Amino acid sequence: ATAGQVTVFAAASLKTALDEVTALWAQDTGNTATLSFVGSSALARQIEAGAPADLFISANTDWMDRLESAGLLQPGSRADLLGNALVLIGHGADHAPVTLTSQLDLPSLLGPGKLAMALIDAVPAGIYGKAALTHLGLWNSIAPQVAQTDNVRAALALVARGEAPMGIVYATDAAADPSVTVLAEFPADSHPPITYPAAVLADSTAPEAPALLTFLQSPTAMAIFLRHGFTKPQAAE
Amino acid sequence: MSLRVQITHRFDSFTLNAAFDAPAGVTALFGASGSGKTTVVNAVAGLIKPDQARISLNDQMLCDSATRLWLPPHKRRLGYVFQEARLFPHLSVQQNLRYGRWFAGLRGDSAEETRLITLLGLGPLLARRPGALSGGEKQRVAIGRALLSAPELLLMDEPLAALDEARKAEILPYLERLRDETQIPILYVSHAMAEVARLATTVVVLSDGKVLRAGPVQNILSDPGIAPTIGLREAGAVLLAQVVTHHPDGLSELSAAGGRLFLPEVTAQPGRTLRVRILAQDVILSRTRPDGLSALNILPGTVSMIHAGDGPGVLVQLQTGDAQILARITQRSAQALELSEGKPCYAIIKSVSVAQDNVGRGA
Amino acid sequence: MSLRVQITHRFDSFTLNAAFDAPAGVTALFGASGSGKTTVVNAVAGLIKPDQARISLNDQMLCDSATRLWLPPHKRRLGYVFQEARLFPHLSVQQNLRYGRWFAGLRGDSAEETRLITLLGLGPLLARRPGALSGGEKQRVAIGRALLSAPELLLMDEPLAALDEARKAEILPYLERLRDETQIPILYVSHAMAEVARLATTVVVLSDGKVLRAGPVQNILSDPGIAPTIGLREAGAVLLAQVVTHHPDGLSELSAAGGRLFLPEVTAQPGRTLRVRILAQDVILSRTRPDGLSALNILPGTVSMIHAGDGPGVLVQLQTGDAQILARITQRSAQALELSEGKPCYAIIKSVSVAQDNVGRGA
Amino acid sequence: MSFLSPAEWQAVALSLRVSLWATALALPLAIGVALALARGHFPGKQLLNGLVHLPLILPPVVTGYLLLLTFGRRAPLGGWLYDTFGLVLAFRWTGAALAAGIMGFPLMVRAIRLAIEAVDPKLEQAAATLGASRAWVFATITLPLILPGIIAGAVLGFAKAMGEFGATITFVSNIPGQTQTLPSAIYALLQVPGAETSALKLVALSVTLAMGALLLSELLARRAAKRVSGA
Amino acid sequence: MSFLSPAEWQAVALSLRVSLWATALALPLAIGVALALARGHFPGKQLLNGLVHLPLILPPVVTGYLLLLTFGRRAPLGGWLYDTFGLVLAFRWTGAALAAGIMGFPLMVRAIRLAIEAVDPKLEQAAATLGASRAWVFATITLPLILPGIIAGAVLGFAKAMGEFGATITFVSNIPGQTQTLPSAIYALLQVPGAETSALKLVALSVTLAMGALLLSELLARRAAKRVSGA
Ligand SMILES: Nc1ncnc2c1ncn2[C@@H]1O[C@H](COP(=O)(O)OP(=O)(O)OP(=O)(O)O)[C@@H](O)[C@H]1O
Ligand SMILES: Nc1ncnc2c1ncn2[C@@H]1O[C@H](COP(=O)(O)OP(=O)(O)OP(=O)(O)O)[C@@H](O)[C@H]1O
Ligand SMILES: [Mg+2]
Ligand SMILES: [Mg+2]
Repeated sequence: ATAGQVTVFAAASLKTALDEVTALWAQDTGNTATLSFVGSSALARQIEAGAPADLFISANTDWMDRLESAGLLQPGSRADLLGNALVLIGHGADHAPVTLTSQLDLPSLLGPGKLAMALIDAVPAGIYGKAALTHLGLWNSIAPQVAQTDNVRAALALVARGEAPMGIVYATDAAADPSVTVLAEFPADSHPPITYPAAVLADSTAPEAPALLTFLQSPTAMAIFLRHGFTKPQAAE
Repeated sequence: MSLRVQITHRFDSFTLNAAFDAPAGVTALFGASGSGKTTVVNAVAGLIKPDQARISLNDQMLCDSATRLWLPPHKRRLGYVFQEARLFPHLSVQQNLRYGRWFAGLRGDSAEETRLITLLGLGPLLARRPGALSGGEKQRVAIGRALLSAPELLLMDEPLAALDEARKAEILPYLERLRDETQIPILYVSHAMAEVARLATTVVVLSDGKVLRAGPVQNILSDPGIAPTIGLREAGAVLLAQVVTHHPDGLSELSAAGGRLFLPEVTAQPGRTLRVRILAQDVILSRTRPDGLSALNILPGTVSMIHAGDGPGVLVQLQTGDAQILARITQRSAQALELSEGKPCYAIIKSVSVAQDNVGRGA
Repeated sequence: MSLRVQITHRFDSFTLNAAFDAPAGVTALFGASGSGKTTVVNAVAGLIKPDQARISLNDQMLCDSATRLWLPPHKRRLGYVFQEARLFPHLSVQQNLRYGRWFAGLRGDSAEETRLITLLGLGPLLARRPGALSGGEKQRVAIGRALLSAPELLLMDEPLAALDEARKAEILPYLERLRDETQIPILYVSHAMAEVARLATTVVVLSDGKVLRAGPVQNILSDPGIAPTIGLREAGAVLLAQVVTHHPDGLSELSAAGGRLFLPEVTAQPGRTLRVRILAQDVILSRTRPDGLSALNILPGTVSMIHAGDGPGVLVQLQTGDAQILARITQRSAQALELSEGKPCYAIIKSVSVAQDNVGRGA
Repeated sequence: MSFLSPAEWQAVALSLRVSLWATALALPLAIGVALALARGHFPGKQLLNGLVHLPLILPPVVTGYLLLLTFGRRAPLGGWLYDTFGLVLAFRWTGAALAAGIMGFPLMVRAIRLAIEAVDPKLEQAAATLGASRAWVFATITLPLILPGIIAGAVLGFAKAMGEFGATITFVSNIPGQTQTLPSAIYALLQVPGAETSALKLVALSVTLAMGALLLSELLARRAAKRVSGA
Repeated sequence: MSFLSPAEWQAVALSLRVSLWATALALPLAIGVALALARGHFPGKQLLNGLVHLPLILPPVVTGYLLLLTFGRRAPLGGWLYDTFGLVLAFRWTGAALAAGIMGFPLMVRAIRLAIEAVDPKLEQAAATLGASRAWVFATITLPLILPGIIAGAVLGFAKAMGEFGATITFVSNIPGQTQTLPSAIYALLQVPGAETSALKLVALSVTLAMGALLLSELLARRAAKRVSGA
């Protein structure tokens, strides 16, 4: 990396917020951040293959764990950057909020329609969603009606287009789309904490990388993240 | 039944402007390479849309620019033997042969099919695909395919060019029979004067896209003006002659318009009419009845036309009776003989060949 | 210089088994459609690998199964005029013509190129692509392309089949000159006896993949055994005859092996040797010297061979001097004349045609 | 077989079904479009040409999204199809087949068009002079002659359908047993750490299936080519 | 122009560069492979055929992953390339070109092969009798005659390269100015809510570029076809 340049590999879902934050950092410091947005799994594999990245922000902990155990992170640099909430959304504006309990008759709310989710075994939002529904005892009754997509944005699109009457997405996604309504937020304890871990990579050659990571955790940055619907990381401190 | 043709069509560097009538029988299209024969045939077939044309077959318009009428090829009920065989490579020889039959509403085996297959010697080839056939084999399949489609108009573009004499000698009588027994007009392109002399009822001579001459075969072939187009070596008149008798010395005596002809014995019965062909180069002219020579084939007549070409030769047309004979002599001889139109003259004929063994129905 | 050929090759339903020598000059391959002519030529060109073969050109082996030698076509220095033109569609006529020259190491314009282009009438076509050329135009380009590649062996598969007589009459003298002035062997496939009689020095007759006869043109064409292959109408001997004098009545007198011949005036000077062709059907036989007839063309001889075919005719070979003449007469006449081998006999010749205007170098 | 889980077997079966249907249904249309592009003269020809290539040019996700906008149940065309034919595409294997067919369409059209352009119109003319109407000429002459091109197009289309994933999952999502094709299953496995081996197993399976189809097509093509070249 | 951000301009430029290089480099190889498949007789021919089709059959993510495993800097081949030629593919635009080239390769090979199989060997024979060696026959006869097929292959390859995304992003990531092509940029935009308009803008741009290439190719192909058909 050239002097003053930091290459950040970040989960695709962070794009808008991270673009804004790093622009601010660049303004303040005169350095530049180059951001590569891809799915977490691909990014992690690329880092394993020797990608010239300085900072990695993952959408889940699994891939970060894998890199950590492979010794690809700078020891001590890993931090949980952000958190997110999981919400149940419905198509259109006129929806009464629902309460998420084990008594909820989700199938009859759905009718013949589908519940749009990200891939329940592969994509974090899907994994969390399944965990939450299972925790609430709703999973078995709803499982046959789940339509899984390769990423959470596609699930959002299905609900936004009305193809699926309901879906489970991150609060950040729901906030940005006016054609969906949040019906309920899943209780934080219904699923493993949603965290976006970040770390400086062992191969990093950019001296500014730790500084950027620190800036990302600064109140200024966090304000922006919060505006985009992210939360503070749950397990922080 | 007849085909009436009037076409104007322009290619980049070639303009066709031709009109002629082709009555029932064989109309030979004759002309140098590139003179527009295939273009005419293609226009009649509907494979090119001429700039301007009026083509009718038996009062049915095939194409009329004036009324913007243009019958697509598949409605014209043609049999077209292309200059190149154009066989369907994915079909067997038999399937190729039957392709047109099927659209003509004829199915299955028929006596005609068997007869043609034998005539064309295609029996052993029926199961093969055309790809690896020899040149002549391809052409024979193409002939069979066109003939078997029960056409109302036959277009044949040098159909026998790739065939050996023996095979030609077998196919020509078939075409003669077709000409004489059916009423379908046949447009026949050929460079072989022997074929034309034998088959044609009408001849259309094309030169550079224009009709140089058109008319009955006897009139055209004896016209000195077209001899250069035909090729001097092949120029010569066709006469109708009736067998009178066969002499014991092996000669046959025939009576033609202008007098008696003696030929090496022919097989026809006395009384029959034959087409005989007298090549211009086999005719010698004399102002006086030659005495020193035998009187074998000497026809008296009057000079009706003299045509001097570029070379040292002169073509002289002689009117004998109601027929014409063509003679090719040297300029020097023509001057020595003081030939001019209207002068009486004797034609000494060295050779006569029978252009057609079987009876012609008149024509 | 000569080409020696010995080939055995099997297709599914056809077996070629041929051996012959083609000395310098024109070797005509003659035979019915499907008899294997093109297959022979393709084997010589190296376009098929025969099952077993031994082909040499001037002591250079082109192909020898025994030593597994097989020279690829591009090393054989051929000029091949294909039965179908096979022009390169993406190249202009001019580029087609020059294609072989380039590989022969010749570049740019040459007098020969200009001469050939004029001879073949290709001038106006040079810039065009072959796609829309007429049949004859294509064939002329193909001839030019092969001739311009400076070949050491010319293969011509029916090169003139699609051409009109006038054009043929222009090209044939060129081929004669090529034959007489260069030493390159020419394998020439043709169905036209007139061409063969005029051009060939050697004739190879193929029948069903086998060599029926092979030898000098005079011997082969006067052989009654091959007349059915040639076609009866075209069967006839070729004689060498020397011009003696031109008579004032327009006849030329020639001296042939067996006697005098009188022809309509020919243009050659006295003393020159011409090839004359006497069609079998133009010859009448008589046991006695005919008196009633003029003595115009009567050659004395002895019957050397009699060949009865399927039809009503008989072919009789007559030895006159050291040459042979062929006559086609009816069975009835043959019986009436009590012809048999060794019997003296007179040939009354109705017609002689000059097969070659220009001097032959002996052959 | 314990080699594959029932869900995986379902994915295999579904992939084959989707690919076969996609190929079978797209092929006639591809032939028609190829014919129009190769032979036709009509306004908007270049537009059609562009349209056909669109799925190739667009990222599959975009194609999938556009499909959703067009054929979704709420979309005008999708609604009409449902109202008129009772045909549901969204979340059904039929939709997966549609997506796969559309993604392979440009490949099919190109191959077939190339073959059509190589047909000698002189043969078609010959057939016309023998009484064959344009439709018959096409059926008896053109079609057999372009068979190698059709086979090539079908192979490309089938292979593409077997591998298609982006447009499919965006359009019909991933419902095991209904729309979960092999590529979706592979994708899912690649998203989680440590599932590479399972993914590889499915990849191997997918490759085997496609290779089988490929070999078959080569055989067919060789036979078709032999027919045309003679002997 | 303010219509696009600098990063977007970079993506456009990069996409064009990647696609052109991918097409240009893959084309000769595709011609060679097509020739071998159409004309050659050698053991392993069907294997080569299968290998060529692989990128079509595999989900692009898998292809990208395999590329990463093969050409990554830590991978044997990637390391060797770097040590020997100083050539780095992973995470460079060169790698994007490689990925795009490989993804388009089967399409190129098929089109060209189809064209080769349509060439009349009799013309090549005629050239040989005129003294042209096999290489010259190929250069002067075969190549010009298959030009329409080559153009078709190039168009497919280029269009595919312009749209390729799955393998590229998996192999070389999505680094603006270095490996972010138009489709990757579109992908990134589609991952966040509310960026549809920006994505649409890029899609339109991508379509426009590809259509331009398509129109150009049609012109070229028509000229090439005209040359062959005569007149
Ligand atoms: N590749 C092949 N496979 C099978 N049979 C073939 C093949 N090539 C030629 N033949 C057959 O071999 C025979 C001889 O063919 P060839 O082309 O040599 O004949 P030819 O003497 O040139 O005839 P023509 O005068 O009609 O051109 C024909 O019956 C032909 O069908
Ligand atoms: N599509 C075309 N474009 C341009 N010129 C053409 C086209 N078709 C034919 N010609 C030209 O028109 C002339 C007449 O062609 P046509 O095929 O009718 O000749 P032809 O009399 O049949 O000659 P041949 O005896 O050589 O077959 C030729 O000079 C030919 O080159
Ligand atoms: Mg013609
Ligand atoms: Mg032949």
